[in-house]
Amino acid sequence: MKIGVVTFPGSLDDADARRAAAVAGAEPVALWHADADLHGVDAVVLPGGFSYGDYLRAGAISRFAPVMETIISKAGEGLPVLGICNGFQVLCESHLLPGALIKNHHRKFLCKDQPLRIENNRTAWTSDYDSNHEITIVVKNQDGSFVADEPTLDRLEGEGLVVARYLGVNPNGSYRDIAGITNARGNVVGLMPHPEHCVETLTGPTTDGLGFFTSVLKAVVAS
Amino acid sequence: MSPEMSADTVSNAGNTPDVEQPWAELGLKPDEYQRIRDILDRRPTSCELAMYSVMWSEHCSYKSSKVHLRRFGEIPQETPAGKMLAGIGENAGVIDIGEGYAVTFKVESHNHPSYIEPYQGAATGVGGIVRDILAMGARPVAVMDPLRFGPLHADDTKRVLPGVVSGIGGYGNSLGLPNVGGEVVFDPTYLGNPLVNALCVGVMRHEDLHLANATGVGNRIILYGAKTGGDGIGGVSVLASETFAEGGPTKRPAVQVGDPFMEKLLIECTLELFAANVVEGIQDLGGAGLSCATSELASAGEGGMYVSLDKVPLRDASLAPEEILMSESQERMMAVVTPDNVEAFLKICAKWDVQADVIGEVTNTGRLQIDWHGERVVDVPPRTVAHEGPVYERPYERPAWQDELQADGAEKLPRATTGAELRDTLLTLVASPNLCDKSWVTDQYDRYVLGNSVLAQPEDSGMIRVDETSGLGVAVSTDCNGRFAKLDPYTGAKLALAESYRNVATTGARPAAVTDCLNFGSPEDPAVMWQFAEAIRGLVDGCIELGIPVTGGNVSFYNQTGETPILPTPVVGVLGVIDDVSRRTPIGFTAEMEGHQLYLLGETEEELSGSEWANVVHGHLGGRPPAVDLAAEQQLADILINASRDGLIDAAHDVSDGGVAQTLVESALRGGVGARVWAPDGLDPFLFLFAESAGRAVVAVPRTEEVRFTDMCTARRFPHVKIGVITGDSLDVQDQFEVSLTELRTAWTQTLPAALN
Amino acid sequence: MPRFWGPVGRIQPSPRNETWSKSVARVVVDVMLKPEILDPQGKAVHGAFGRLGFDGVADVRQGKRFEITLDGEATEERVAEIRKAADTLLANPVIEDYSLHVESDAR
Amino acid sequence: MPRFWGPVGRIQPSPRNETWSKSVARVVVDVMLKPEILDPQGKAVHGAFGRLGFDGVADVRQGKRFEITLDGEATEERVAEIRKAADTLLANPVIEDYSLHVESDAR
Ligand SMILES: Nc1ncnc2c1ncn2[C@@H]1O[C@H](COP(=O)(O)OP(=O)(O)O)[C@@H](O)[C@H]1O
Ligand SMILES: [Mg+2]
Repeated sequence: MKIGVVTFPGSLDDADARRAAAVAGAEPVALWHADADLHGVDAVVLPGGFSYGDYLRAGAISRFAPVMETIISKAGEGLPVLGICNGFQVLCESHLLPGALIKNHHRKFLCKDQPLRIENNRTAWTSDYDSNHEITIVVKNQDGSFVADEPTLDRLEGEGLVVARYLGVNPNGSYRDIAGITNARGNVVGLMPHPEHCVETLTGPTTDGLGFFTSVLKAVVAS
Repeated sequence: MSPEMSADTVSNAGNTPDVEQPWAELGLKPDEYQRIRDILDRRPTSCELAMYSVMWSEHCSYKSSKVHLRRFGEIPQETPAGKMLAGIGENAGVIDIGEGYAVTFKVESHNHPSYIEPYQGAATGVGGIVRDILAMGARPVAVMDPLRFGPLHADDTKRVLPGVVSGIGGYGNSLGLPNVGGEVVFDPTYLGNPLVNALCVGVMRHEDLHLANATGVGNRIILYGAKTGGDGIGGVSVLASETFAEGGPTKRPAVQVGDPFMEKLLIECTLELFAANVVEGIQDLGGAGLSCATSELASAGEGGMYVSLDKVPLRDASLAPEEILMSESQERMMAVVTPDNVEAFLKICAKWDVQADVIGEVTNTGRLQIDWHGERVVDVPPRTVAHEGPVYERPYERPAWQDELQADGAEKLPRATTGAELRDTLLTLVASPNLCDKSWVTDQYDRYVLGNSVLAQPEDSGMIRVDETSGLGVAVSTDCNGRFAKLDPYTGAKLALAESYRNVATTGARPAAVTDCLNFGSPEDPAVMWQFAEAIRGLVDGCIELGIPVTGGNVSFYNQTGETPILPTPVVGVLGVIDDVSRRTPIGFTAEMEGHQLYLLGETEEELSGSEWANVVHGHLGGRPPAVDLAAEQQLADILINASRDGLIDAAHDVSDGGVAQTLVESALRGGVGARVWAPDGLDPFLFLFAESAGRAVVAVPRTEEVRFTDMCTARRFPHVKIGVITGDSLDVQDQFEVSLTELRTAWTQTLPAALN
Repeated sequence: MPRFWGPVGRIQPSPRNETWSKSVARVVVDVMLKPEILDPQGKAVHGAFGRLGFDGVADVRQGKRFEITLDGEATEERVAEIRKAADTLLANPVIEDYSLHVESDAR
Repeated sequence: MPRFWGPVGRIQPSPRNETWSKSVARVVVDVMLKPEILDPQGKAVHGAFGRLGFDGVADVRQGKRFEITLDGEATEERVAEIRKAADTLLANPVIEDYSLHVESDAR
């Protein structure tokens, strides 16, 4: 079972995502933005960072990378794709997920340990969590505020497409405290917080993030 | 486009010996200008004059500090961890930490730029130190930021502090470097002179060590990274304007703007170049840009160097050659590459979208020769530019006011005596700007990226895992109490060293090496120069006693407003090595530690001068700083390291600013569990809580290990006394007062947000 | 704090999509980095233009646009106030230039 | 590299300070968040206006301004290209609106 992790120019948490895949028992594969080939991976992580400096809009330029064309088309066929932070921004910019991420309401970069509730445990990336499982993982971002128009928000909630919600103080002003969403099929998930930083007690605040990576192993085996 | 430019060539300079040159405007002294003429046996060209003037500036030549810095060479150059593989004189010091790994670390200042433009000044400060580390061949793995500002409530602090913090975060976060520590200190003397120091740590395999020298005749000189613009040219524009027929150059910005995305590409690209083994020598471009890189590389090599300025890619084509040489555009590096590796080199750069151009080669002329538009504009012996600049023996003298200052001790000031007064004092101190919670700052920094941050602020030191399999790691702390240094710069520097050393040992790592950033006022003031010399003397003596060398650092002078210099601020960074990071000791009292015994290690004396108590409660600075006993520090460190390795302690926190009270508050709030404590027999509760004697730490010992632990201290005859037990949700000082963690947390956390939001 | 995040924006009627009844005026302040200052953002966009095959672009600079809706008319006095704000707040004179203009009621 | 950051910068002459000889044109694209999307930056500026005593401001929105210098004239075709770039790259239609105009040679 291979999990590919894309490196864009300016990706930062790519090594961490590969480590998390390995800790979960998968074989991590480094994918390169300019190479459209996915090298036979069974799932893809778009990692955190500031691709292209996030100078235009977070994720706006990466969306046009050659590897994204392949990922966009394979995602349509059911390939599990997890976008973390900058990866979530890329997924929204690619229109694989609705909405967009804008600057935090307090306009500062914020790094903290954040409680979340997993509200949808039927996706490829969350099946190892209980429904309404409360976890604490790292949130760190500058442009982490999830926004969408009211009908879209209503639809996301109505169809159970909200994967995770912030508990306690909303760290970035996301509408309706949304921390992560999925597509209807449940293979594409975007998540603002960073599960890959929470897979080892030594270096993370918890190991609550590991479930994302173990979930996808099962999803791939099952399919 | 710009008017026709004509250069002042070498032959022109030979033919026109009497041309007036603006050497004074460029900061050169008459004898320095004469010396340049003597070296060249003619007048310098305007390009040469620009190079000499900037390379002989205080910032680049260390002309006022050199005679003192040389004393660092008296310290034995071995570290307790392993050999020093590169030391002072290189871009950064490198030490062997075993298992084939080496680490490099260095702290630098970006004080003046950060005052003018806080965001960009701080951001480019991070960028600069990261390139220094990269230039050694290392992957940068962590940053730290010792910061000092004027009073928290001053208007200008509200301009400077948020800008500096977001600049450091904006740059460091974008590079994917965890920020694992630093300092935030307030004092009125920093109001017009904030201190923005930045430290970077890098890791490499031994074989990846690269040095900055240009050897091998025929090897190519490659400039790569960002294009060269008119950034940071400042005074040199005066000079450039003289070479324009008419019109003059466009405005040149004094402020450099950083592009962290470019730097991230530069890091990955450079590491791939090292891995591909296509780099002979390398140098970052920082202050003085190409002038510095070319002359330093050539000077450290054995031959000469030829460079064509026409090959330098420009962001602004109107730049005159003097300006190209001087530009401080960020995110650039220079490499020496054998001809057969050039293609591979350029290919790797192309992969990372990094522009790279061959701009010259290593020659056997023994001279640095630079052409522009086909004409020679520079022809100099490189050592005279880079390494043989002027050296000053500036006068220094203990100021007359020093005695009076030292006579005015804080020990005589009125103190809290009743439980209620002690409680008030505690809450006041906990909420004071220097002791309060700094997460308003540190929450803006990514401390998790790279996945190797074992400890980060507010722990005693940052700790980074180097090897995932063996658990080998390093810990780094930076410290300085400028008030102590003002009272006695010699002892103050030793205290800074002692505190940093202690912080590293408290986490379980063995201190191994030192870097320092010496922030002072004007070297032309004999009193400041005395403070500087004393601080160096303190560091040298201290390092010899502790057996750890200084591997590199930085000097920042002229931090003063009018006649008032900043507190002398010798920031000391200590790096330690730990065999297995899973044995690290954190500061927090956690629920699992309920019932653990608290011991205070070290002696508490009646030492209140320069303390936070004297500062906050009385606005007082006078007396003598706490005594420093480095032999005792070493013993304490041994105990902390052994106890961590043998599992005898579960938490430890050093005692420094704010005394034992602050230590206990921080440990309790960190882990969310309180303590019941008492003043040991014979010790006045006030001194127990607030004295700032050095050489102390509070440790949490599981009951099951208590005998082994106290036996160890007894065997070493090290003072240790039980002061309490971990329990409950308050800090209960027996027979005196109790305060809930909730109340403490509110007092501790509200200060910065209230002032800055 | 409420001052800041408070219920500032009643709703943010924009002439772009709405018709306007009350007499309001809008002042626009465009802030750009000075030409001699490096503009990493513009550079990134320029690079993206190239990769996406949009040719013939010599340069891109990215700046900020502030649309300031006044509570009433754009009297000379108030525009002078906004200009002062632009000098001190909206633009950083160390690295940025700005230009200001008043827009008429509707577009 | 050339591919990416391209032979971008030959010179970046800016009409702001220099006189222009070559025929170049500039297209300006203004991008603003849609009115229904919360604008934290505009709100912060609005708050700051209040605290600094600038009254009578009903609303502030902060957007982006792109100044795109073309290599030659702003032919209809090239402006159409830039418009396409604005649609796909410079603005995110989910949250942003933009407007585009061609500027004449000098200001
Ligand atoms: N306070 C100091 N303590 C120790 N070494 C210092 C100090 N200041 C400067 N140095 C050393 O002097 C050398 C030159 O410093 P600098 O010009 O700042 O280097 P760079 O240009 O590589 O940043 C470096 O090796 C630096 O480590
Ligand atoms: Mg250097």
